[in-house]
Amino acid sequence: MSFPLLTATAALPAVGAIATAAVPAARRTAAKWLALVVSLATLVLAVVVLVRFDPDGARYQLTESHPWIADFGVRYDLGVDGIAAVLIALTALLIPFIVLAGWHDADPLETGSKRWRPTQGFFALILAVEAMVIISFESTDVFLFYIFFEAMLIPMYFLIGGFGDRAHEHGEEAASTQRSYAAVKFLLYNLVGGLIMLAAVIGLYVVAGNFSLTEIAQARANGSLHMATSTERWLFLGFFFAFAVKAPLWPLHTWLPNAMQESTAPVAVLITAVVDKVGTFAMLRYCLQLFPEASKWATPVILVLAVIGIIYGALLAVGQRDIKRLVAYASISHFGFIILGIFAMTSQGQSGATLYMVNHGISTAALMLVAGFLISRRGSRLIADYGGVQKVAPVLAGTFLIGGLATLSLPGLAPFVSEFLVLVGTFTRYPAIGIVATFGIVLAALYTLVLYQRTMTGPVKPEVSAMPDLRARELVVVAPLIVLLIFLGVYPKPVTDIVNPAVKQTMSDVHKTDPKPEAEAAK
Amino acid sequence: MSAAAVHSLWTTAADPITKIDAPKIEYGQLSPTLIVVGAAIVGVLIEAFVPRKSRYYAQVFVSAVALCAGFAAVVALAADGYGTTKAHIAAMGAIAVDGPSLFLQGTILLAGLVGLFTFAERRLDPAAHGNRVDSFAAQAASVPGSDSEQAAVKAGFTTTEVFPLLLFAVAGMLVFPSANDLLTLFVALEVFSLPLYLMCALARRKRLMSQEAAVKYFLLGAFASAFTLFGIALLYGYAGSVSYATIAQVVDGTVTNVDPALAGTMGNDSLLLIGAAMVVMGLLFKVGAVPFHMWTPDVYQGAPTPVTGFMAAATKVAAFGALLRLLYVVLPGMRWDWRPVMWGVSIITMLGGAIVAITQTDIKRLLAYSSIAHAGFILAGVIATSKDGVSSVLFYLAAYSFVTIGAFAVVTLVRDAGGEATHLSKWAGLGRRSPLVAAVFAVFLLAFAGIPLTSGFAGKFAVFKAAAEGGAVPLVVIGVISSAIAAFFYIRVIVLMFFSEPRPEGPTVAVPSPLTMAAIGLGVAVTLVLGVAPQYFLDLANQAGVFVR
Amino acid sequence: MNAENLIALLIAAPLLGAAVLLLGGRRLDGVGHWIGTLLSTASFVFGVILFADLLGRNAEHRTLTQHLWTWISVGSFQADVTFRLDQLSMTFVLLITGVGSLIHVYSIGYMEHDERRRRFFGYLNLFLAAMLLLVLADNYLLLYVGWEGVGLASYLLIGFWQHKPSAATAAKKAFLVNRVGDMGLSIAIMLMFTTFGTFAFGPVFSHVGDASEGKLTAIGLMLLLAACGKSAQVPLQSWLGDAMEGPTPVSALIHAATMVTAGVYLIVRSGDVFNAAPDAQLVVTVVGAVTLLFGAIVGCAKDDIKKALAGSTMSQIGYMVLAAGLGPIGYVFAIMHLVTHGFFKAGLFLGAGSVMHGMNDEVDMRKYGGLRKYMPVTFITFGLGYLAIIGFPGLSGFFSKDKIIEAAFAKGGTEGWILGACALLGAAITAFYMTRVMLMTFFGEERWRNQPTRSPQAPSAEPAAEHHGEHAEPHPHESPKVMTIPMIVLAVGSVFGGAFFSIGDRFLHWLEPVTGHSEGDSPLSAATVTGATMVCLVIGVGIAYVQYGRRPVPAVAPRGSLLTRAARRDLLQDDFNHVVLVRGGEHLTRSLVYVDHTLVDGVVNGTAAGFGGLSGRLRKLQNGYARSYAVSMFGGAALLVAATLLMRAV
Amino acid sequence: MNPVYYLYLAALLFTIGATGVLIRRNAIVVFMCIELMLNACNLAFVVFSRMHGNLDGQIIAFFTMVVAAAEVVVGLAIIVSLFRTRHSASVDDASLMKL
Repeated sequence: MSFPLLTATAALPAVGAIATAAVPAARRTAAKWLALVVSLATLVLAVVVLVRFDPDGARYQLTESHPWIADFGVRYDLGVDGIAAVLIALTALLIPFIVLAGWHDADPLETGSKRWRPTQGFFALILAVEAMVIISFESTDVFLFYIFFEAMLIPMYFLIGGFGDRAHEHGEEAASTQRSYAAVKFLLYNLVGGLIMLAAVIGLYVVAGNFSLTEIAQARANGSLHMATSTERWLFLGFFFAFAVKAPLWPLHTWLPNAMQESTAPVAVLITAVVDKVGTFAMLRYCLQLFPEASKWATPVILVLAVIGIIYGALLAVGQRDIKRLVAYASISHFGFIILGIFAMTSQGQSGATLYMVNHGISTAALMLVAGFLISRRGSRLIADYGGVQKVAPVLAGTFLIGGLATLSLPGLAPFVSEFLVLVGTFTRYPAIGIVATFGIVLAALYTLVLYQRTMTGPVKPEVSAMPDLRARELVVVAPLIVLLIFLGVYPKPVTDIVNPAVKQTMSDVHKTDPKPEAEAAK
Repeated sequence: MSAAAVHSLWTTAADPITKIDAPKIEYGQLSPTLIVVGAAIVGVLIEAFVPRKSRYYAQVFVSAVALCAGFAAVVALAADGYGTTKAHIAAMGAIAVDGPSLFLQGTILLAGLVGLFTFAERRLDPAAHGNRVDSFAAQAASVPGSDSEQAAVKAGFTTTEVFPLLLFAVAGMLVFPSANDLLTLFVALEVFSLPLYLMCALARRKRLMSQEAAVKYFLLGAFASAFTLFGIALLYGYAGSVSYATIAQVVDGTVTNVDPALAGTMGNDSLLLIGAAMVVMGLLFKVGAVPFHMWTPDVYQGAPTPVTGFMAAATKVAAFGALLRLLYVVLPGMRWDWRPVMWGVSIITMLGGAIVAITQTDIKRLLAYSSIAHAGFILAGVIATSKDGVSSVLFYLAAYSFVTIGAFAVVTLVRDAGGEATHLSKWAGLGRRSPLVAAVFAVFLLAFAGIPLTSGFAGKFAVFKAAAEGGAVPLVVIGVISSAIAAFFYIRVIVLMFFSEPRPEGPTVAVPSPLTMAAIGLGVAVTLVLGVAPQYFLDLANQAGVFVR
Repeated sequence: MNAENLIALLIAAPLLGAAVLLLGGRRLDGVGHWIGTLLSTASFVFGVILFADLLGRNAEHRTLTQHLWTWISVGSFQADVTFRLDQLSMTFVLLITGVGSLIHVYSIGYMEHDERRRRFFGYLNLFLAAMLLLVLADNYLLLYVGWEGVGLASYLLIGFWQHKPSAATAAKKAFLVNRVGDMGLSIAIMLMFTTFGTFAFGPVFSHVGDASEGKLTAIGLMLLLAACGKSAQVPLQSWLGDAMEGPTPVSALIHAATMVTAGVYLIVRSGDVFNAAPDAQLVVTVVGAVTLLFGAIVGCAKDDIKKALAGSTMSQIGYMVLAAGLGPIGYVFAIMHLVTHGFFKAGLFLGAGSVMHGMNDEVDMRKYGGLRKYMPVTFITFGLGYLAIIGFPGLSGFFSKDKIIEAAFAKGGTEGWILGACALLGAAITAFYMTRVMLMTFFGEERWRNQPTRSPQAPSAEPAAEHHGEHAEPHPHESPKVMTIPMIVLAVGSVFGGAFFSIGDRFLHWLEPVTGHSEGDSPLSAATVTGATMVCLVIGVGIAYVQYGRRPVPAVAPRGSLLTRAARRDLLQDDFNHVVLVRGGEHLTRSLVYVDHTLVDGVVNGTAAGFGGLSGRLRKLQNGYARSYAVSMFGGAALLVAATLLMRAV
Repeated sequence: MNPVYYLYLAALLFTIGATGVLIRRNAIVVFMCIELMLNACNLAFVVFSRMHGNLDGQIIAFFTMVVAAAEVVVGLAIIVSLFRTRHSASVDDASLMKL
């Protein structure tokens, strides 16, 4: 058999995580470099996957299949379609930046704090998360997916609770309590989602007798596997709930602001740009493929929730006093768009949604990481503590602005393409919802520019007057992201070409076709 | 009863001795039990004749050998096919040698062995007057805080009797799940209960609580067994026999040669129903199912932690084994009567255990409630009444027992001036102080919580899967919800250990001897192996999933 | 080489400039402004070359397209990066690059003392690139990119002096209001996609026939919304006044000559759609008419010279929109007025800038007066621009505006009369407020004497401020050549442009192939209209002279009539926005934050707390008494038995 | 005479024993009540044995007595040690552990 590329892609960071954790305490820097190297190597593998993937080829490629727990009908089945390949690439792409951005986040406090912050652990956990995320993108076995979907909560939980943001207005003690609150909330919220999904997973087994995504999907397609309507709906709800929590979809979002606010910027990026994508990805792959009818049945409600999420998230972002919370709510709004695109059931919507996952990952990373640099300089997350930064640190301000413009999806930057595709895709089938969602772009401008104005413009606050501009390391983190934003903004074809066939497949799974334009229909 | 019949009784008794044919006992097939019992008796003799200094070593050696030999015997029997093809009823119908009993006996023996390691640990408590001491009272008879106790401690007495007691308990547990008539069941129950009552009272520290635990456990246990016995009586009255096979036949109505008396009682279902309910109640008591669970937290807390660990693991295994056999072999005929009842019990057990655990402040009590919740999960598997149900329960029990012993073993390590520091507040920041121990304990907690890649998840999944296939989907949903609730307090402990500031006067983590290390290490290993690659053990459980009738 | 391939260079040049200047860093500070100017001029040169090329062809072959690459392609959704250069876009290219280059030159002088001049030129180049993309795009989505690009540039330039909160706020406001318009544009594009399956100019216009009128009207109205946002038409006009916070060259280029006219371009470009949707057209004309009056009235009341001019801009664009709304009758004249307006309004703004330059950045006209002696060049160029805008016979404004008024009447029917009347009235008011500006600035006594002039909103970093001491009495002086020359050029344009275009209907014939043209049947003869216009003009100037020429202008604004006060506050339209949108929005968000915390999150935490409480109550059962445990066991046993029996019973 | 009456008696004894467990404080008495319950069971066994005409029940009764004896040994040991530490045999005093 050929070289197990997918396994390697997932295993490399896993091994790297163990290795990093094993680095002796004294050799802190070595651990950092090791983590960085591993993440870069993973990126290389991911790129290889992307290259080896043939858009016109079979639906799932680079497949691997081994028996695992025969008793549960569980196999170790891997394989990527276009969507998965792209998202794996995204994950592998972001991790090096996250590592680099978090370079000093886990350093021990030189002051006499009793806090125990093992650098090794920090980077090992990041790599562990990467490994789990990647394998959950790769797996084509529902159970295998579920296992890592759940397991990735644990390292995330320690990342949030163990390495919180050092900037806190109420001092160390309050910080640690709030942090553990956020971590617990994150874990329990997602665990509840996951456990409810577990019930559905078991139910699926009872109905289908195995966990192979491909087999079940086929059987569903050719009708050999019949599900009672009610059964299908219940199972769908079980799956969807978990994904909706992870994504997160309004009103299941409240864990996200806490988590992002309390964790360090790189971890926040890890949450929203990488881990949460698993949720939306899973909606697209599992909900639609396994339960097409139920998905269609639930579509109206989901669309409404998504639109509420878009507007609601944006409005709350406007009302935030904390930079990271603001970004969190902005993300909630964006996830609304993604889910909207997925369930619009049009090729534009779904391709747009996939593209959106990628772009949102990059843009949020850019914005959040720069915000992190800003926060680390001033030691406060409160917007009110800043002002006039533009004057003292123009480069920082500039990158921040670009990140912001990407967030408000300015044409010419990557997010615009995806957002517009989603809107069009929605509009062609649900005009009213499409129009309401369009209000999101105005609100996005509002919260972004308000944030920029309050922090960067105006008279220079004395506290920020001595603020240094971006350092080399930080520039290395931000610049590539910005370049990528612009590139994908003017030339998204590489991504769309890979994604489109997969989306076409999904569309056929749900037996949907794009609505015809009126003019043609008229003829 | 006619005079003739009475006369016949006399005459049979008056027959010449030669006419009695000796009972046929398959010693080989009973060897696991016999080995352990024998060893236990040897232990008693050691107490009597071996000088005090070397008793400890002799006892530990004998017990270890016995348990290992017993396990070897079990493996041999299984390899010989007694678990599957050659499964049959031994000892004149008293003992069933079949898959489930062998699997459970193996589990119990291993649990006993690991438990033995923790019993034999002598490095945790600071040496008293130069004598290394274990976690058992110097002299159980001496009043706590009295001069005689001081004297006993000074003299370096240790209660080495625990080892024979442990063996007796194990022996009883070995018989319990394989008992094939109600009398054997009852005797086995008492045989393993009485040593446990005693061992509960033998704590070195906190002796008042220890004694209280013993009293509660004893009184309630005896109370429960009285119910069991009455139930047995009623079943006997119903079927005219205490042998599972016969009762099953009577229940199914497939009994041959019905004499008039039997015909009379057979008609009377209330005898059957009440009797069955009472016997089951006795078993549920041992399992620790709501509402028969209330002894659990107190006893778990008061008993010496090694005993708690052993008890929590092995008792559950044995009791569930017996319950399975009773329900699957004796009472399948009245499935439609007991299943709904068991549903109810399972539900309130899962929810009750999980909910009450949320607000616990003592780690041992917390684990006690968690064990109650787990009993509920296992019951869900029992209810499935299918081969999968059996094997899933077997697997769950195996997975669970190792996690439990391991967890309690870790609890023994965290100590302060007053012995083990079991109050949760003292565990704050443990992860900062000694990351390894905290990490290990976290693994156990995650396994309890049923996080994927731990044995807990595999077990839970197996059980719920069986239940769902058995049509108990609502049960699965409730189980899922209660595991979500349960997750909350496991997480709480993890938060406490890793994310909260350590107390300045916090406890220290004692460095144990290889014994405890082995116990913990084994626990972790099994937890992860069963979590990542459970297939082999699932197969094992599958093969063992058939009862002999 | 082939002319098509030049098109991309039009955009590439300024884009390159922007990239170099913004990424170049401080080391380019010395030469930045030259690079910027050079590249914009280069673009202008390319434009001229292409123009010559077009002239070389005959009318119907004057449409060049250049396909670069496929931008987005998902299913039937196809967006290409394709440029389309025809007469219409050519006109704009020349206007944009031409005026743009002049203003670059001007800015060299104007921004001389700003340490961030390099950045300023970078932004200007960015703007040029975006604006060119806007007018050269071959499909609406690409146009949208340029559309928002100019919005971004204008955001950056309005807020160029970011340390001034007022500037930052104004910039934000401009972007937001524009976003509202953009919403219209994107919805319009979606509508086109659902209707025609495409949004490229060619296919859409050729399939207009297949679509229902309702759809077309919807599209039209959405496009109009977009136009309102960009071109500061009622009801989205509020940002333009504040936009004057930006440096004056910006006001001249973006907020007078080019960007704000993009809306007109959009409407004219989409002429085919509007032609098929009369209702939409009617709305367009109404918006235009309302805005031209609105702007004019506002312009009358402002004492801030730039704000006054801003009002005038608004009103002039109102004319254009009105014309564009008239359909084929008006398209050409809309564009023609757009071009001439580009000249004279840019000239006026530069003049105003020059005045401020000489007056310590004083913007309050009441603190001007009698400046003609001190800055003759400015006076003359400004004067010519003034004559042009009020439509003094022979100057460019005269031709373009007159045509629009005629066309308005030519619409026919009652609305024809009403629109025409509005246009005439507008002409009169224009004459009034422009005369007012003129008189207050260059005539009358020198009100700036012996009083320190620091207008509150004058920024500390306005270039002039650094070398004039603070709070010094200003000593007006003429601006350097680098500033005056562009003014002169523009003045020339505003004098002769109109005549050049109109004589022999050059402009008409040039544009007709793209926009189409039809002579409406006007109820009045051209001469009558012209006469009427002249009368209005005289009246307007007369009143202004009586008010501001004859009697001295008070240095502090009198309370004024109710209308005046309203007009000073943009006819309360801003206050409305503030109360309804800003305040309302704040309340909404604040309450939502509360809801999110108490309700949505409250449910979650509440559940947790609920279980906690339940647990606390349940554990009370565990009271430590063995006997009560026994009770529960006994009860349990009883239940068990009862249940079992019950199961059998049922 | 109908053996069923003896069953009723057995049940009655059992219930009395159980009630005693529930209401008496003194550990010894509680324990005696349990013994009473066991003996009730014995009675039941014997009665059933007679009804069915086989000896199993009677033999079980002997087993039960042995078990009961063993229980007495263990139980008294525990109770006595409790009494010696607390100088009271009241079950309710032994309630250190609760909640």
